[in-house]
Parts: sequence; C-alpha cells; structure tokens
Amino acid sequence: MQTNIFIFGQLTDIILKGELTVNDINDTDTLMEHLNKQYPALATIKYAIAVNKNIITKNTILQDTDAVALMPPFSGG
Amino acid sequence: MQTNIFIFGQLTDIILKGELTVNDINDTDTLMEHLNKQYPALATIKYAIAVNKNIITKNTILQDTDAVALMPPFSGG
Amino acid sequence: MSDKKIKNIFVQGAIASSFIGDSIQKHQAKTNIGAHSIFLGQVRADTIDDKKVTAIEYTTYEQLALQKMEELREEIFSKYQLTCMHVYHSLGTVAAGEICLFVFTSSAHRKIAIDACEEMVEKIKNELPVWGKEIFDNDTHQWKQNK
Amino acid sequence: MSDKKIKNIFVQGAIASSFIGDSIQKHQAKTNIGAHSIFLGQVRADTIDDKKVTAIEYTTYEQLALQKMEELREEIFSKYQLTCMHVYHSLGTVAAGEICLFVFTSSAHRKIAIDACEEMVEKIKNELPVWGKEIFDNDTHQWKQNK
Repeated sequence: MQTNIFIFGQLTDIILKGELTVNDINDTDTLMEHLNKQYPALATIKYAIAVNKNIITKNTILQDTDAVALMPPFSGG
Repeated sequence: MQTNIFIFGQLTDIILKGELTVNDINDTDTLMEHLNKQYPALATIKYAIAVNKNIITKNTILQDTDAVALMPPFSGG
Repeated sequence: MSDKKIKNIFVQGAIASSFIGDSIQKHQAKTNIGAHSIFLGQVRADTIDDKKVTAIEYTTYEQLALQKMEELREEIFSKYQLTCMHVYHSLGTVAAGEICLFVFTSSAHRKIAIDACEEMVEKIKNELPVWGKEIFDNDTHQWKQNK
Repeated sequence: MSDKKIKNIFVQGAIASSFIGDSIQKHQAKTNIGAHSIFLGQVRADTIDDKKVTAIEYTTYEQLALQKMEELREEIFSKYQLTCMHVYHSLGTVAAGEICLFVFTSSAHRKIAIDACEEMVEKIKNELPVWGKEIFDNDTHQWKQNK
C-alpha cells in the first residue's frame, strides 16, 4: 500500500519537495514518526495534517492511495 | 441691498427655479416670511438654511450680496 | 485652506468602469500599499407604484460640497493611516445600472482601508449637499431619500 | 456538490487592473444592484533587516482550497442578501505593487455589500489553504504570516 504526501509552505524548506510517496505505513501517527526521523526540523514547525482533504486531529488509519497534506498556517491574500 | 437665494432638491418643485434675487430684506426670518407668503407649499417641507455656506440655526442679519441656500435633506450617492 | 488646493470630486454623468480600472492601475507604483477598499454606488431600477426608475439626476451646491469634502477628507486622514483616498460623485443624469459614486481608500493594512472607506461612504451620504431626483419611465419623478 | 460546479478562483500571476474594470462593467446589466464593495490585496515592498520584498510567490492546495471556497461562498450567501460575489486569488509570482487578491460583492444596499466583502476577506486570509513566500532583493526569502 502507498500513501501520497503533499508538502506546503515553509515545510518545503525542510522536506525540499512538494510531494513524497511512502509505502506500507498504516496510520498517521506512524507516518509522522517516520517523517520526523527523516526530517528532524519538522518538529520545530506548527502545521495541520489533512487526510483526503479533511483536517484530522487524532491518529487516523490510512488506506491505499490516501492523500496526506502537511499544512503550516495559511498566509494567502 | 440684494440677497441671492439658491434653491435645491425638491424645493425646486415649489419655487420652480434654482436661483432668486430679493431686495432690501435685512434678516433671514424676514426673508423666510417673504418666501412663505409667495410659496405657501414651502411650509410643508423640511430644509436647512445656509448663509454664505454656513448652516444657520437662528435668525441671521443679511449683508448686501449675501448668498442664502435652502437645502432639503441630502440624498447623494 | 486656500481655494486652489480644493479637489473637485464631481464628474458629469456616470463614472466609467475603465476610469475605475485606471485609478487602480495608478496605485501600483505605491509599493507601501497593502490593501485597497473600494465602494461603488450604482443606480437601481427600483419599481415604485408600477413606475420604474430609469435614471437619477444629481445636483449639488458645489461650493459648499467641495468645502465640506475637504473637511471630511481631513477628518478621515486624521483618524486613519491612509496612503491615499479618492472620491468621485456624479452630477447630472446617471442611468440605471451605471456608477454614480466611487470611494477608494488605500493603506498598508486591510482593516484601516476597509474601515475608512465605509466611514467615508456614510459621511458622503449624510453630510454632502447633493440631491438625487429619481426619474421614472413615465417622465414623472420623485426625490431620492437616503436611509 | 458536484465537482463540475466548483468555480476556480485562482489566476496565474498578478490580477490586472483592467480585469477589475471589466468585472465592474459586467455588472451594469444587473439593475437590481445598488452597491458594490471591492477589496484588493496588493503586494507591499516591505523592508525587513535591510532586505526588500520584491515579490510574493503564492502556492495552494488547490483541491482543498476550491472545496473550502465553495463552503465559504455558501456561508456568505446564507448570511447576506447578495446579488453576486466574485473572488480571485493569484498563484505564482506577484511583484510588489501588483494585485494578488480581488474580492467583489454586490447587493441592493450598501451595508450588506460592505459587511459581506469584509467578512469574505477575513475568511480567505484565515481559512483558505494558500501560502505566500516573500522573495527578497538578495534572493533569500521568508514565509509570509497573516495577522
């Protein structure tokens, strides 16, 4: 199973790309643990997590091809 | 001595012109008495009086060539 | 206040949308501006007792209006940190659907531009000696009343 | 809500002042409108630590942003009696002095148009997944923060 991760705003200064794909990660807590290990600077930034365009506030089970977005505070306009 | 009177808004439906000149009227109370006699419908309408661009709230002595304006409520925009 | 400094806010007939676009364009050189707020008054084709408004005819006591406008401008600039403000009001006939009032405020920050624009519109409606005559499609008229 | 009905609010690069003028022009056929309120966001050439902002680069999570925008549109229309509302937001690079946001509300009465426009601007700033990257004249950058 595969998860597509979309990275926005200042998080792209850390992850250095707009999209990532990870395999065989079953829930968002495990995903974030995985990413924090790879990108320790992530822990210094505030951001929201969306799964399939819905912002989540607790650990969420991931299905194959789910889209996870990491979104720092918005600054449009 | 001469007084120039400027008429605005719906008052022009009563006086039927935008300007009037009257002679030898010494104050605004006398002027209004004079106009109310000539145009009785004036009494049915609410309006402010300005002398030389200043809105007055009590009887005011008129000088030669003073400009008196009769102004119903504003409705610009 | 010397007379030569008094800006004329009045334009004959409707305010063209291209004029509004051009006014916006002129502000792109002022790079300390972060927000513009614009209010436009448009003549409504109201129906009153089966008669339809086809136009409004505006008249003013111009000398007093321009003097008053200078006072209102000073009040707004002393209250709000604006980069600039522009006001245009039609005189004469403005057909239904056309623009009769254009108020344009600019500031570094949005809240200031928005609040100043709204306050200026209220002041113009209440304090500027301008009168609107609503012309109906049967050639009768009634005098506009501001709420 | 079917996907095909979702309006795209995003434009590539700056919003041209002539586009704003044309949008105003298109509303002259709607003679039930009495008031338009327009907000424009313009990129400021702020100076931060001796570096000057020359442009903002906007990115979005487009699918989520357009879905969110439909929700915001429904909220505004259920609260305010608007004739219409138009929103445009830039993506990509917008130079200092150029327009990056255009919010346009129209109503029979001024208070409704003005309040709806202001509320929509606040919602866009706070709730739309858009990010601005401030580009400095020495090719460094910082991420914009909304207040």
